[in-house]
Amino acid sequence: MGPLFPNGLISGDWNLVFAVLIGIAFGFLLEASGFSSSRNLAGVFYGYNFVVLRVFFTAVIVAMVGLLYFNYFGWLDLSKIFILPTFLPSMIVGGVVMGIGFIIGGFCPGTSFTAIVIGKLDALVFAVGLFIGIFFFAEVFPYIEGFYYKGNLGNATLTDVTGISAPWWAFGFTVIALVAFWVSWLIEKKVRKRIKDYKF
Amino acid sequence: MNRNYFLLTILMLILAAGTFFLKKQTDYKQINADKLLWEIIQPSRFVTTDQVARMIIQKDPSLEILDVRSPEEFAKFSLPNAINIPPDSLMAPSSNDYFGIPGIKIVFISDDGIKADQEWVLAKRLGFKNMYVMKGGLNRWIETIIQPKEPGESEPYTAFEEYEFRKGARLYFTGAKVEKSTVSKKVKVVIHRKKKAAVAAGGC
Amino acid sequence: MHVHESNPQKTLITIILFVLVIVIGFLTLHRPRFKYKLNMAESVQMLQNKTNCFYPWQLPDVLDKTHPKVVLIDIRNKFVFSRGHIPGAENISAFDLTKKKNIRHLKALAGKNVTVVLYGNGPLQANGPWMWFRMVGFSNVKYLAGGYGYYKAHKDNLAETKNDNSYLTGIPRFNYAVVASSKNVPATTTQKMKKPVIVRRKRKAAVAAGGC
Amino acid sequence: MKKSNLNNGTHYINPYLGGVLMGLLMIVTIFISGRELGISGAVKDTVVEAAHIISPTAAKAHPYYGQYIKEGRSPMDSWLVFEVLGVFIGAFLSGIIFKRVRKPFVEHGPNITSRRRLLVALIGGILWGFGTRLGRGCTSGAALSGSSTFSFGGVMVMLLIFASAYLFAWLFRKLWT
Repeated sequence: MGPLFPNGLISGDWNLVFAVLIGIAFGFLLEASGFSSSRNLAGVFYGYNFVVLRVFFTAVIVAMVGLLYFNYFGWLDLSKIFILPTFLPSMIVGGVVMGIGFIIGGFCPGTSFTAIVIGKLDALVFAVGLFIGIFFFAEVFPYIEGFYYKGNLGNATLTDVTGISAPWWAFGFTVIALVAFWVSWLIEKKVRKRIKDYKF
Repeated sequence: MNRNYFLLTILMLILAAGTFFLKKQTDYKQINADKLLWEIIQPSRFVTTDQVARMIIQKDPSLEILDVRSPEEFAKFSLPNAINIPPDSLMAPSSNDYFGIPGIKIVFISDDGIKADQEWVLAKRLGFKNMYVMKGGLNRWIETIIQPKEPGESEPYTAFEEYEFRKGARLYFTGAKVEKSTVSKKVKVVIHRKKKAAVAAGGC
Repeated sequence: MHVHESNPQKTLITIILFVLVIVIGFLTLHRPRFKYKLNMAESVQMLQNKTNCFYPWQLPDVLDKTHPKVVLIDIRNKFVFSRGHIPGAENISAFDLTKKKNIRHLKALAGKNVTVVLYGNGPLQANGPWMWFRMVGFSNVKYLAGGYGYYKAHKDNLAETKNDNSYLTGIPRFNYAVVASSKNVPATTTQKMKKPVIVRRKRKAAVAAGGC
Repeated sequence: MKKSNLNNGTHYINPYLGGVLMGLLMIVTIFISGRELGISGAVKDTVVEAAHIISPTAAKAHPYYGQYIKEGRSPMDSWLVFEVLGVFIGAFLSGIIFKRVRKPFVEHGPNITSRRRLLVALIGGILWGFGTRLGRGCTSGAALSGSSTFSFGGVMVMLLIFASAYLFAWLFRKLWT
């Protein structure tokens, strides 16, 4: 049955309508979970607020497990969905740069947008920086083009690269995430005693 | 510490462990065997040479002819804009681009329709839609379109109409009196490659 | 108060709903009656096999009942069947092939190592069902080359058709490129076109390349 | 119960509820569109559009912009742009419901000034903009959606973002604590 759009069950226009609706739900969830505050987000790296870890990993494990079931039921054809391509060197550098950006800026692109609409100026400045960053990237692109396309593994899945089947990955992620949830609780309890201006 | 968190943890673990019991998917996505037979016995999956000729003449943009003969034979003669996909290359990823394009009718042709029919069944098994088989294949194409027989006196009026059409079609396809380039010369092949965007587009 | 000390009721409800959806998925999971025994590559391979078909010249043995290990099955509908069929053939219309009763019958025949020969009107009709049976694991199923039409035309001299090739498939009967070129087609559409048609039959040697 | 999730005086939903719903939302997204959530792609589309408006010929010839400009179709006419539009609406709805929409203000850690916060936010934004293009996506597009669909690159980017942020966290601790 699914995915509906690649299978031609809904038109491109409806796909865009659903894009808006999905975006609304996504924005709502991000904001309601507390991702609109850079202090909440940065908290994960200083141990006083693990909301990012909780939301993020819960979402990943639910989606991973759900996709496997849906694929099995024939509701969703996993071979037809978009798999993020892998370009080893550029993605490694990209990940590191994004990590530094995260700890300095306190937002990631999606969360900054949710923070803008509730009136945070730092998020607005962050978003401006985002545009500048991409513009800057495009300007230097001719010089790093070779690097950008290097190490292309194609739309590689974890199974393609490691040979370990998807259920193992889903189960592994679930166990790691659940352990992380419990451990983060203990860390939070300790660290929060030291922080005063921030209400939990 | 709330007890419900233990419950959630256990539920999630069970759900994740449950994925181990899902049977492995085959390499190719295939339709159910029951459904395949049902599709096979539909007579509507056959088209006649006249229908194909009419679509080619009208330059029907939704028509895509897939020739399943060997590349050598294909090089010698083919219908206008036909694409060559022998059975063994059916499952090559490159051929898959031709299938499953919305709004495109695929017509399989071979020498006599049998090979085309077999490839139709294989492609159908892979779940592709909008596919037809030209009944009688190229042999009947020659018999009906290129060398049509005049109907006898006693035959119904429609037979004569058909004959008239075939005579016209013959001129069109052999280029006897119309422009030179139709069949013998390589016609510019319009390839409807599936837009990859539909499936693979994405990324942040 | 920490989030782990509050009651995650809504989360629990959502997860339980999710589990319910999965349970519904399991309940509604359609279990197909037939499973492919040949994968795609094997199916393509199978088509190359020369012994896939049953030749008309093999028919007399069957008709004489000297060859009891062959059962003919007419897959045309009842009406057409009643108007004429190969003697001794059973009639299972293509639409009824997968009925439980018929599958049981076919399975029994497969168990007894009986060759089942499907035939339809022309060569094309039985081709699809035959392929399907092969793919779901009935390796004893063949199809009659040429179909009923060929049998009817050569009813009286079946044994002699061994040297005929007109029931073989996958053979170009014309040299397309030559026949379809403008030279060999009368330019005018007058009565002149009644001149004898040059049918370039391929040589016997080349014919052997065609499948059954 | 009401007090439980109070954070800086406002009420957030249980993070696990948010996570489960977000996971289900991703499944729904994949079910409908066959693709995943993402944010930075939309920003890129906007930048491409801007470049295209400013100088169509130069943008088309540009090795990076050029690959996203197609005849007769605006780069902004993309799934992600519409999705991001929805993100704004959704976040605003949530902000209203939970009474978090305020007059513009700057949120910052206790040990830095607003101006400093704005400066580091800008630098962070630039780093993100650059990083997302190299990493083929941001936290939502590459890390969250990528890992959910078992993409090798997605998991790699996710781990690297968190690893490098933890690595540099000590250096920038003044900003946040």
